[in-house]
Amino acid sequence: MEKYMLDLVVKDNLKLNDQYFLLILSGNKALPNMLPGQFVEVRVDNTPNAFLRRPISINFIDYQRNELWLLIQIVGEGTRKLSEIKSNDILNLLLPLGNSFTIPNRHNINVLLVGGGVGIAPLLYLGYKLQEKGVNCHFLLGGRSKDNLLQLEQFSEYGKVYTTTEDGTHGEKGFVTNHSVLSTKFDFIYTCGPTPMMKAVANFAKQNNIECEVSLENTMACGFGACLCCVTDSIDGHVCVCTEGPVFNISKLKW
Amino acid sequence: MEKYMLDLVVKDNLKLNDQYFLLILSGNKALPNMLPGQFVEVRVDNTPNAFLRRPISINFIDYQRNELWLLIQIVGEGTRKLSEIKSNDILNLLLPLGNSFTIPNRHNINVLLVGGGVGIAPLLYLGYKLQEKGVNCHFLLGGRSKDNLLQLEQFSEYGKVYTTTEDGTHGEKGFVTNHSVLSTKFDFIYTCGPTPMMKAVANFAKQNNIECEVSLENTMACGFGACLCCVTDSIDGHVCVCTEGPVFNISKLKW
Amino acid sequence: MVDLRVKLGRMELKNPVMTASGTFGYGTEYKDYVDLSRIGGIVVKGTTLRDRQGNAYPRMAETPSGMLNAVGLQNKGVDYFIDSIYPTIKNYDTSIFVNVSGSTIDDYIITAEKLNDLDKIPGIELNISCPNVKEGGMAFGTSCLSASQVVKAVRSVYKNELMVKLSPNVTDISEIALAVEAEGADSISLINTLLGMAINAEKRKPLLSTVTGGLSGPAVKPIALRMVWQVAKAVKVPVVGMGGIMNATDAIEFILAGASAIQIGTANFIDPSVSEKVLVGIEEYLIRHKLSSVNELIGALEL
Amino acid sequence: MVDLRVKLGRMELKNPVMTASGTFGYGTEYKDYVDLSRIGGIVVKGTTLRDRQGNAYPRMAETPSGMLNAVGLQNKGVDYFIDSIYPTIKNYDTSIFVNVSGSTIDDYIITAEKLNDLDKIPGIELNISCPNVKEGGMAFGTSCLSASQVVKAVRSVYKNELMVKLSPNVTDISEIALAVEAEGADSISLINTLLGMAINAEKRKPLLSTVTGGLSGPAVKPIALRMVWQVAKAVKVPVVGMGGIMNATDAIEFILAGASAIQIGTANFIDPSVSEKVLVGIEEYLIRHKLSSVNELIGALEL
Ligand SMILES: Cc1cc2nc3c(=O)[nH]c(=O)nc-3n(C[C@H](O)[C@H](O)[C@H](O)COP(=O)(O)OP(=O)(O)OC[C@H]3O[C@@H](n4cnc5c(N)ncnc54)[C@H](O)[C@@H]3O)c2cc1C
Ligand SMILES: Cc1cc2nc3c(=O)[nH]c(=O)nc-3n(C[C@H](O)[C@H](O)[C@H](O)COP(=O)(O)OP(=O)(O)OC[C@H]3O[C@@H](n4cnc5c(N)ncnc54)[C@H](O)[C@@H]3O)c2cc1C
Ligand SMILES: Cc1cc2nc3c(=O)[nH]c(=O)nc-3n(C[C@H](O)[C@H](O)[C@H](O)COP(=O)(O)O)c2cc1C
Ligand SMILES: Cc1cc2nc3c(=O)[nH]c(=O)nc-3n(C[C@H](O)[C@H](O)[C@H](O)COP(=O)(O)O)c2cc1C
Ligand code: FES
Ligand code: FES
Repeated sequence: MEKYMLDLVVKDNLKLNDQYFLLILSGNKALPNMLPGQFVEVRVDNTPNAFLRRPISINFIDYQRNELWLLIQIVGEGTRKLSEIKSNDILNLLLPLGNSFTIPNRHNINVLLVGGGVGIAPLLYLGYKLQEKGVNCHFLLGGRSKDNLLQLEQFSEYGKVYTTTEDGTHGEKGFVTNHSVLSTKFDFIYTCGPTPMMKAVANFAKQNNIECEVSLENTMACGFGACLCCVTDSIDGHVCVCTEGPVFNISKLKW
Repeated sequence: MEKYMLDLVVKDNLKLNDQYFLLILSGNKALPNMLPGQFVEVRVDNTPNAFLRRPISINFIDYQRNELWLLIQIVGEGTRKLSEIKSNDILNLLLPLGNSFTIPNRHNINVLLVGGGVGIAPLLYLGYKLQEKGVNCHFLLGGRSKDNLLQLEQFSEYGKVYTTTEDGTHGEKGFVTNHSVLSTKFDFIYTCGPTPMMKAVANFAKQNNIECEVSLENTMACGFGACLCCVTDSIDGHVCVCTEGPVFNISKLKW
Repeated sequence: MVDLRVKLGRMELKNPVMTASGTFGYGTEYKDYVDLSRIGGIVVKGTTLRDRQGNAYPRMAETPSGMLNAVGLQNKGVDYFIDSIYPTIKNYDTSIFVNVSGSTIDDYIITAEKLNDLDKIPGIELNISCPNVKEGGMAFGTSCLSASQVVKAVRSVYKNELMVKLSPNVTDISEIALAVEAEGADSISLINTLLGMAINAEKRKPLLSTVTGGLSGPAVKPIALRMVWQVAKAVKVPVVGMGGIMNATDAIEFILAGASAIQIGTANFIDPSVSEKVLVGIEEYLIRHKLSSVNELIGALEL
Repeated sequence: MVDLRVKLGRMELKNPVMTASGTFGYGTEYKDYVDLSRIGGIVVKGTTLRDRQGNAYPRMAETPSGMLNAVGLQNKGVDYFIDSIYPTIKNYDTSIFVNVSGSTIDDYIITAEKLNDLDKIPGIELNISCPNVKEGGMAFGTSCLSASQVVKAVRSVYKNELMVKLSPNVTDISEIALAVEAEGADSISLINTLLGMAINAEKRKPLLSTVTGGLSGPAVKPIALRMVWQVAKAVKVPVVGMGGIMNATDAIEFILAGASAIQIGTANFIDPSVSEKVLVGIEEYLIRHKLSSVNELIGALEL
């Protein structure tokens, strides 16, 4: 897929809560085609503390409104700066980067999408694409407390939503891997979130012989295969998460 | 004089023209006492390209409104960032720094204040203080063209204003040192501006045996005597412009 | 029109803007962002005799105005390069250099020899300065004796442009430069990365799997510029300068300090089209300063 | 309450936060901004046997996340220090070190000897690493032999805390550290500035009158941290770390890497009260991490 460096316009910066915000970006021209699971590299301006770009998943694309959504959690200087961005500001992005989630070519199957914290970001657009294909989506979204559960309404447009919180403030109390929905039979599992969660999900998938894709978030310097900084150890040796991933079938990883 | 590090509030940022702007700052508490010729060191935030503070002259202090004015020319990243600052933003300053112009203790004398470009900045507050003392001020302000002549109205409140421009768009055409007002007899000359201009004025003063003070703008790392980076060669050897200056009697300099 | 061509030892570059090894992949990674035919030269990824997996993740840490990397020369080996990569890149309309690294002198010799006959590879850049490998690498570049030995050995087998890339982690870089010049280097490039380290204070752990890594980016520019100036004064062969170049002004500073060409590394990650912008900026500078050739700028610093 | 005291060779500091030579004047310059009695130690300006005018203006250039200086040890000489400055600062409630520099070994000896009997000067910091003087300075600190010689000579006359400040402009800093330790240094401080250069491309002129100068600030932090880590592993005497410390997190990184105390230099110019803030931040960190003494952090990096 052709990659672009684009200046996009910030249409809106929606503060979801203290930690999370949603950037709605648009451009003069039609946005290029992007796949679920792909990501962008955002240049963070106006700060001495974010030298490199920041990789952010594609949360959603609305081709009709020509909108690209980025769902971001504030964890450090770069994301904090991005949280201060205003409507009509310009953001420079490299996109679309990385591979993508596999869209099964059978429909009417049951798939599970497990997201933890801001790891839910790529699952929204994925859910949209899966539903479009006639796949039944079950979203299992977990967080420390209800403040970490985001976009529940949007998710519910594309399938059934289940939640867990560690403090019991929303859905079942505990971790995603203990949720009762896991007794359902699934044909495919997608997951993105903290590594321990993804490993637990991958383990569950292996034990139950379900195909499973995870999306990794290794730290990156370039995002397009030039620096070799973002590697993960796979059965084929070190591979770049930014080009061979971020999405990996768990059968490829040494987990 | 006691020095402070203060967070001041931007009351206004007045764009004078493409190159110059005036920052009006204020604080919760009464501004400390500051003298004409002193300067502040401004921290420039939100840019990777201004690591050190920027020294800026005290342009004016309005104790009644509790306002500090900074007149700034955009010449690089730091001043450009400052030009983008908005009302209610906070600016961190060290102040007041440096020595000050000498206020003669005779009144009714004629003094000449020669400013070039943004070098006029410290002369406004000086003019105010001189007039307060009953001294007759003559402001001779020069610039490349009329866009470089600033605050003429304010200056005219404290004395007579003469101008020169290199392109003849305002006042006499040419350099300040050729202006007809120089045939007047002056008791004291103050000058601030580009070094060649100040040297020419100093020369004129020497030849006519007029006491003369110049304000230097050496590059500075600290602004308060700690780094020894800002030295000028004086008859006493290397002295710091930020503490022994910025104002020097020309008899002290090796000009 | 200004003349941008520069001489580099046995060869000529169409312009002085090159991209640095390990930061530009094989060029291919950048083809959507930049017109590769505009670039004066591309130095491809560090290549070794045998396949290397490189160091464990994490390999990267951001630092003030820079970054640390500890990639450790991950590559599939010189044979794979020749068989599978070279055919796909050899028709790029730019000068392609292979950055050669080794753990032993024999590694260097054999690797260089294998590259001798690739038509579209006008030269190699001998990397005696990689700080991220346990054996060889930087060790060769930090003493005159070992630097001489490896350059001499490679020179005896390699017939095209031999550019030698120096390590900045030394007391006296001119001394090393003179040593490699004496053994027949056609040109000298510098600087490779400076050995650095980063720590996560909250976790009390190093940020790199290897603890230390190589520092690059604008943070190192003042050091790089000083070293290029020192080396250019010391040697007669052309010098290729790099370290923290982000824009045309930076590039011109290196040329003024004595570099015949420059390489852009880390900046490519932030702006993958930066090399073309630097080239345009150099052209504009030459026009603004009424110079007809970039050669008039080389070493033109006024002291 | 957390215990902030640290041992430094023959002495103890009330806390590990010191200010670096040449950046903190004689302390007096900062007294409106910071409570000097809170600071663990102040290293005053580089002091030489005789009055020095330093280098010509310009002596400073801003660089990405850092600055170059070429002050060149401007000071009025050790006698002036003893007669006119010492009396005004000796009652500051902090440990005051004099940074001693010289062009010859005799200079160092005589200067150190003169400082021997100042009650309120518990130690000197031997500067064998100044990059901004033509004679002596850094030259002493870039070879084991000359470093040993000067330390040995000074040790033979100076009886209080002898801290030796190393230059980062060397191939192997542990080697130099071991050499000065062997000659009786009580502690080792590092890093002094890295030799760098800056150019005004439009004017084609160096930005410093001396062409090259010393680089400091956050840009050098990764290099400084690496060197502190290397030296702390190599020697038994306490290490004082510095280079680019801007806040408590930076300071803690140096302590984790093995520094018993840290010095803050360039950061003082941007925030003259930074040393107190760093101290508060270290205290908060210790409390948050449930540590009772800063000594538990020294060298506590987990590999
Ligand atoms: C492919 C990919 C997609 C991503 N998608 C999203 C997304 O959609 N929304 C979102 O909010 N974030 C996403 N991230 C993570 C995001 O890139 C980081 O949170 C961001 O770069 C942090 O920048 P910062 O300057 O705010 O924090 P920094 O100041 O750089 O770091 C703050 C803290 O976060 C840690 N940290 C930084 N980056 C990472 C990382 N990649 N993995 C683990 N820890 C890290 C640091 O170690 C540090 O402790 C994604 C990352 C990748 C690689
Ligand atoms: C005591 C003092 C008082 C000052 N008062 C004012 C004032 O009231 N208003 C005002 O607009 N400016 C004043 N200046 C100058 C001002 O400090 C500089 O213009 C400013 O620091 C430039 O910052 P920058 O980041 O915009 O430019 P940079 O990017 O740092 O530099 C841009 C260009 O300007 C040159 N430059 C930068 N600083 C100086 C300097 N001090 N002298 C000569 N050339 C310089 C650089 O060499 C470079 O070519 C004063 C300086 C001093 C020392
Ligand atoms: C991620 C990364 C990988 C690198 N790999 C190599 C390499 O394989 N061989 C080499 O000689 N230099 C390598 N370098 C060093 C660069 O080529 C260059 O010398 C250095 O980064 C300084 O330039 P810069 O500041 O413009 O990046 C690498 C640098 C980076 C950042
Ligand atoms: C303006 C300036 C002057 C300095 N003068 C001296 C000096 O006289 N003696 C000395 O040992 N180090 C001197 N240094 C080096 C500092 O003490 C310190 O080692 C270095 O700046 C690194 O720390 P930093 O990055 O926190 O500034 C000077 C540094 C600066 C910036
Ligand atoms: S981030 Fe550079 S190769 Fe993946
Ligand atoms: S600017 Fe630091 S002493 Fe004057």
